[in-house]
Amino acid sequence: MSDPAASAAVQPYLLLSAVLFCIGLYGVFSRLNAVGVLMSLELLLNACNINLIAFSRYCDRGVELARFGGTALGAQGQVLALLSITIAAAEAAVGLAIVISIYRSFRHINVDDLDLLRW
Amino acid sequence: MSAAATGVGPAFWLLAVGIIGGALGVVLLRNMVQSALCLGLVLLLVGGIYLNLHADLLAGFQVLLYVGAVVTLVLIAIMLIHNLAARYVVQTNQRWGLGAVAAVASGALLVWAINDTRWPVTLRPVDYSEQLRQFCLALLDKYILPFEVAAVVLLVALLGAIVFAQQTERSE
Amino acid sequence: MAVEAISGQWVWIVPLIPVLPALAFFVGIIGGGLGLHKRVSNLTIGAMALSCLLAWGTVFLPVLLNFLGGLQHGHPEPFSWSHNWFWAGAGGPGDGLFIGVMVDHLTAAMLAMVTLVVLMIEVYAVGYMAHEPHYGRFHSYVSLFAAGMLGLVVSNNYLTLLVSWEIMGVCSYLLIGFWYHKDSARKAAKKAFMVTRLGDCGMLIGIFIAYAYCGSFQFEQVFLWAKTAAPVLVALTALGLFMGSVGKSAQFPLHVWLPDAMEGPTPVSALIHAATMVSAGVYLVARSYPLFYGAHGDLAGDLELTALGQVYTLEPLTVVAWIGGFTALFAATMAVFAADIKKVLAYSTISQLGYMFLALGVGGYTAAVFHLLTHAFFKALLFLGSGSVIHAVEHAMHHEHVHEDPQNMYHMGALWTRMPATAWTFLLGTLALAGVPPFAGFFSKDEVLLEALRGHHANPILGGFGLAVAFLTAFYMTRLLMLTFFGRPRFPQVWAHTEDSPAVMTRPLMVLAIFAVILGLPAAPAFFGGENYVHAFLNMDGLALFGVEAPHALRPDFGVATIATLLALSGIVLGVALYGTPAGAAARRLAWGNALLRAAMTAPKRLYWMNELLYAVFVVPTFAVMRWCNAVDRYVIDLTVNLVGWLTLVMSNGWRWFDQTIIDKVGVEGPARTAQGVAEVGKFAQTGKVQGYALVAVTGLLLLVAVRVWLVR
Amino acid sequence: MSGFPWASLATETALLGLGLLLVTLDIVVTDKHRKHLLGYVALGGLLLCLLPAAGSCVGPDAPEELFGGLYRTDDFQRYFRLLSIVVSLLVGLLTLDYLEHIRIDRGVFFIILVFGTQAMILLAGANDLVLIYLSFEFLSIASYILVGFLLGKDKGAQNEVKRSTEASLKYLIYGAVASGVMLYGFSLFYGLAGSTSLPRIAEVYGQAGNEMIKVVALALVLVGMGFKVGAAPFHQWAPDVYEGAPTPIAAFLAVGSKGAALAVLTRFLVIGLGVSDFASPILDWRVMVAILAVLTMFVGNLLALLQANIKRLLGYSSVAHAGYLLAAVACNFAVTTGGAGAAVRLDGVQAMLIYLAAYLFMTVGAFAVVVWYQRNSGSELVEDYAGLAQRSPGMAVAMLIFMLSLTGIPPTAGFVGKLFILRATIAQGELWWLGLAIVLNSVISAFYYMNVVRVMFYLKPKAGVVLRPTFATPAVVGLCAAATILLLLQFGVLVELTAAPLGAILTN
Repeated sequence: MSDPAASAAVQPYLLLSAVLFCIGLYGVFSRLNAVGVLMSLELLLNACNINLIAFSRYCDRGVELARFGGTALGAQGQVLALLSITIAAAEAAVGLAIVISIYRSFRHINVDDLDLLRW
Repeated sequence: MSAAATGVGPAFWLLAVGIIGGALGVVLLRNMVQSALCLGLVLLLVGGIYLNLHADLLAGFQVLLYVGAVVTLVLIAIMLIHNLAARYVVQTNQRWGLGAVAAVASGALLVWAINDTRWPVTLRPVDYSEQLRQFCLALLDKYILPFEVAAVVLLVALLGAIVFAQQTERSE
Repeated sequence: MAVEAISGQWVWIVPLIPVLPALAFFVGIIGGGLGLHKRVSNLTIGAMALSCLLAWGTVFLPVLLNFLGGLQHGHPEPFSWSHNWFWAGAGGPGDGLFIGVMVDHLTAAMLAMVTLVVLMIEVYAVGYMAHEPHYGRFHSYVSLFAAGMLGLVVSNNYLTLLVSWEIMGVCSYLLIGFWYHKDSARKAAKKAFMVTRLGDCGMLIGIFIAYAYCGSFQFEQVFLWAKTAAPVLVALTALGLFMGSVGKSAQFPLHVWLPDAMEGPTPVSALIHAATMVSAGVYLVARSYPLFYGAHGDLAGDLELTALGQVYTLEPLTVVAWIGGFTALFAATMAVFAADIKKVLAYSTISQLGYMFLALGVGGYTAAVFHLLTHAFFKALLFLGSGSVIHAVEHAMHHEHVHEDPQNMYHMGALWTRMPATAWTFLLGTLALAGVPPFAGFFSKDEVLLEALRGHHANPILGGFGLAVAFLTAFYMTRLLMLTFFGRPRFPQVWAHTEDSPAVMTRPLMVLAIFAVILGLPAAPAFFGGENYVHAFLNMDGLALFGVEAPHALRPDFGVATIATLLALSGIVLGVALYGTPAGAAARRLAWGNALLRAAMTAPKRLYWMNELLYAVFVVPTFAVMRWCNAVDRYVIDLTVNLVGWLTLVMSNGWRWFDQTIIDKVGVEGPARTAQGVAEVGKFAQTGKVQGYALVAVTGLLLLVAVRVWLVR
Repeated sequence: MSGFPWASLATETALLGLGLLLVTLDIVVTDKHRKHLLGYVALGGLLLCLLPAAGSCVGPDAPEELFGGLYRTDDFQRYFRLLSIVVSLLVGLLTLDYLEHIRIDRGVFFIILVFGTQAMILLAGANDLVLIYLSFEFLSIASYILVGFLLGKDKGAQNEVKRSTEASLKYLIYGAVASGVMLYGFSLFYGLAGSTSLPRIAEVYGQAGNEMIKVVALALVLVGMGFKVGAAPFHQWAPDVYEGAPTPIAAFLAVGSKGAALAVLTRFLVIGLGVSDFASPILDWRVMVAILAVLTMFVGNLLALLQANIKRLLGYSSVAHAGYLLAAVACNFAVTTGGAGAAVRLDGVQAMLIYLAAYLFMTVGAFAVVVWYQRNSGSELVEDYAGLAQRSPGMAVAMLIFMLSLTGIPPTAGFVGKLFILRATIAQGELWWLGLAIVLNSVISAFYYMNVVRVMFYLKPKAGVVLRPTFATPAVVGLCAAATILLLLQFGVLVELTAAPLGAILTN
């Protein structure tokens, strides 16, 4: 079932996602303004989603459908990815609202300068 | 390894190059509007990857939800915040060097671990319509709970966004 | 199980004994907050009196009568009541956590002693603390303190024992620091809490080793387990428990908190030194004696250490004996040079506790418990008496606007006539502590010495320590007595205004004095071939229950008793000579004022000058020879006193340095400082910049993987 | 699956209904009545939800797998369901006295609190990566919003608003990174097992092969869950956010959010990765969790030593307690029983459950005292608690009880909790050094907890603080203090209550 050649089918996707993940992390670490950080976060989530979809295509073992019968192949990863997209949208909405709120109080959105709370 | 064995065609490589380039644009460009557009590009291309993996429905969601909603939100935020749009200023903090090292190190760890692994891959033909049908049935069957919960999460997020928006009038 | 349930229908009374004062605490602390200060003491004393009544009426006297009845029939039978309040746990009896009470002879005696002494202290405190703004709070805390000790005594398991133990720890913290406006009091409170907590670490480990391997906190279960368990485990458990005792009972090297604890009000000192806190440590070892004694070879083996190819055995009881013996001697020498009246008593307590551990360590279980009981009475008496003195002197000094330390003995003197009630009771307490027959301390101390010199595990060095301590104790107590109550008043106007304390303070002293006099008498018939009732009463019922061959208590013999008495008397004589006579004062001035060499040089010089003077004035040669002889005598005595004094001074200073530098700085403050230092570094990372945090998190992730994969395989 | 499992999900459904009712009320009710009405409705509703939740905790019940194994209502989940609702009730009560500090939209506050409770309960029952991720994010989003709810009434309090908003953004960014990293780990587990269901993952995890990626994936997941639990080095958000957040919400995060995260972490580790039969010792997750636990304890306690702000101090203290709880999670082991093969003993999990109950009351109680004092004096500094014992002995004694309990000194529930954790570490054997670390740390922690006591009891009060009578906060304080003592006296109940979840978590 898991011979090296077959394993290689999923490898390129994983490597792409690893690189994307690493770029996203860099963005999170280094972006000065909050919007930039939030955008980098989207890259992180997309890296995860690429993984999930790749695995759902190649590695899924399927789930039993109790009510309708049969086995749904690849559904698990896709559902997780779908939910992660939804969550990302929700998080972006809340996050940007907070960013705007920050802007109103601080007159800037430099994450690095938000250090009222420390030590 | 041949393209046939891996299932990766030239389309993938084009998409991959586009994604990585776009992602670098997101994190490196000094103009936030350009950065946001790069994000849109990346998200679109990731949708392409989904198509490549025969997850058509997801690709649709990706374009609708991400490119449609999220990127628009981001752009609105950029516009709302003065002096953020259309300016070329330094957009990195002082820790970017360390950040780069940590990011590259974790990327290296991931790449190494992934290459070290024999994934339990089953190569099987894809029946598009059957897969789509099953996916939808699964959503109604097993995944009905997460689906409902996701609705509540969006409601909460909506309420939260309103809370933060309201405060502004009070504090001015 | 050998535990017989006799009089089961009365057992519900036993938990009431600790619960009543605890309830009084809760009501009192709220009442104190509502401004009902003066009423609080009525409540707490009432609760304590009721506890005392219950302890005597329903526990001690029935047990005593039963015992005497058994004695007539030839075989005294140990018995105990055991009752489980509720069970907790998934499985059967072995898996559960039982909480209950147990009453055997040891418990009964302790209950009687603790309730009575605490009651006396509380009554006394009504007078002593009368002008205290936080009067109600004080009485509430004392009540909780007593509840802790009583809970500890009635516990039948290590869990509630530990709970009570820690209640006492907290109360000691609150009470030592009661006068929190003094910086020294706050520091002393913190020190007491932290140092005893250090000991508690060991105790926790000990209890948990027992619990982990035996599955129960019950004394019975743990002792049964100890019979069959691996010797190393038993020995480790015993040593862990002993570490707790070392902290609580202020034994070397954790003794440092006790002298500082004098910062609390005097009734608290009495409470800590006599009835509660420090006795708890001795009680713990006595209660757990099957564990310790088993480790002596009768039940199980010892802790074996292999080093350099040789096997050394470490017997917990030997550790107990040596730490006890050493502490006894070392604290006694410090008491000799203290100027603060309460400090003398504090060092004396450490020393006497060391005595008790010495007794326990050489197998003298009965002797130790006996000494614990008698010591509680006369030490409470002495502390309250000293409190009475300080109270009076302080008031007089305040009145006369003399701004001197009211606790310094060198500021007192000749108080005998000013405060006779205090002085008489104090004298009785002193005689008891000094071990003069027929006072209580004589009999218990005699048994300790007997065990150390002639017992089954007797050790000549430890016996020698014991004898030296007996001498020193008598000496420093006489010194205290002389400086405080005799001689000349140092501040005559203060002296003239010093008045004896009110009856509410002196009456408790009298009650305690009665016990200090008579408590030893039950042991007296043994000297004349009769029954030693103390032995018979206390003898190892704790051990016999668990099938341990009780170490046979020795019959007192006149040899040891005579030596001990002579030592005590010579201590008293030396004390009187040095501190009660003009010649003694001169000798002291010589010894203290001059260094050894100067003394050695000036003495002959003065001698020759005296000789010439004598020749010049008195031409009668015999008279001159007489004077000369006298001078030689003085010279020899001076030299000896000087030498001994100098040696002890050096030792005492050395120990003070050790205490203050090694133990305080390195042992107590060191970890705190190190922790502070590490924390400062950690603070550095908490920059408030969230991206930095994320960076730390991811770095942590990488390190975690690295450590897991390459280091911890 | 025939029909909707109403009986098993009564509490969850009721909470959802309550949330929706509140949303409706928020729209319908006029501003005039809104101020208190929604709070009372929310509290009443939570109280009602408590009934089925408590009822289901009595006695062991068969575990139920709902939605094709996605969601498990077993005794473990029922226990956490009860705890979550208790926490929310206490936090809601605290908020009543805190209302003037909260943004105008008080109704929304309670709506989000109720939904947050829902999220915690879902998290405790989630048995599938899909639901774990979803409810994790649900709880996170609700928390981000709650943290930003602080409102300064006058111009001087503008700083408070800034802090609250800053805390909210920091929490969001840190949380999003952590959950992104965790999702990456999830995706790797999914790839390895071909399934998102925890039992299916367990089948693959223990087997030989692919050790490297398994360790990496586990570490990635631990980042996310460690973030929510507050484990070092993923703890740094905690003190900042606790300080900035409205105080009742700090209590909510310190107890509710941490508890739910521990529930899911335990389930993920014990069911998803298994407790024994690892093909390679490197797969043994207990070592990794133990390392985190020790690090967490030391970091939390050492940094707490330096804190002058009591909310921050409690923040670090909650980090330290996360360490103790993680130590408990690590102490599970297999024992060979007679001929029947290996049986798994979950002493550590039981200790964690017991400790969590004790931790709940002592921490919420301490935060309640902070709320009460903050309302009266406006100060959060430890030094401003000077002389509290003289002005309000009741509160001071209550705080003393909480501090003793947090230190783990009898006669308090915290002591029993620590006792069980110590017992688990010793029984586990190999991880004895965890026990040593705990004992060491309780000595360190005594310094700063007792410092609070010292300030309250030994320092002279400052002038100018007028104590105003309130009802709700003292009620919470009293309730928590009573519970902290009673749990010690009656911890048999706790042991019984936590015995059932142990059986439940393993039976499939």
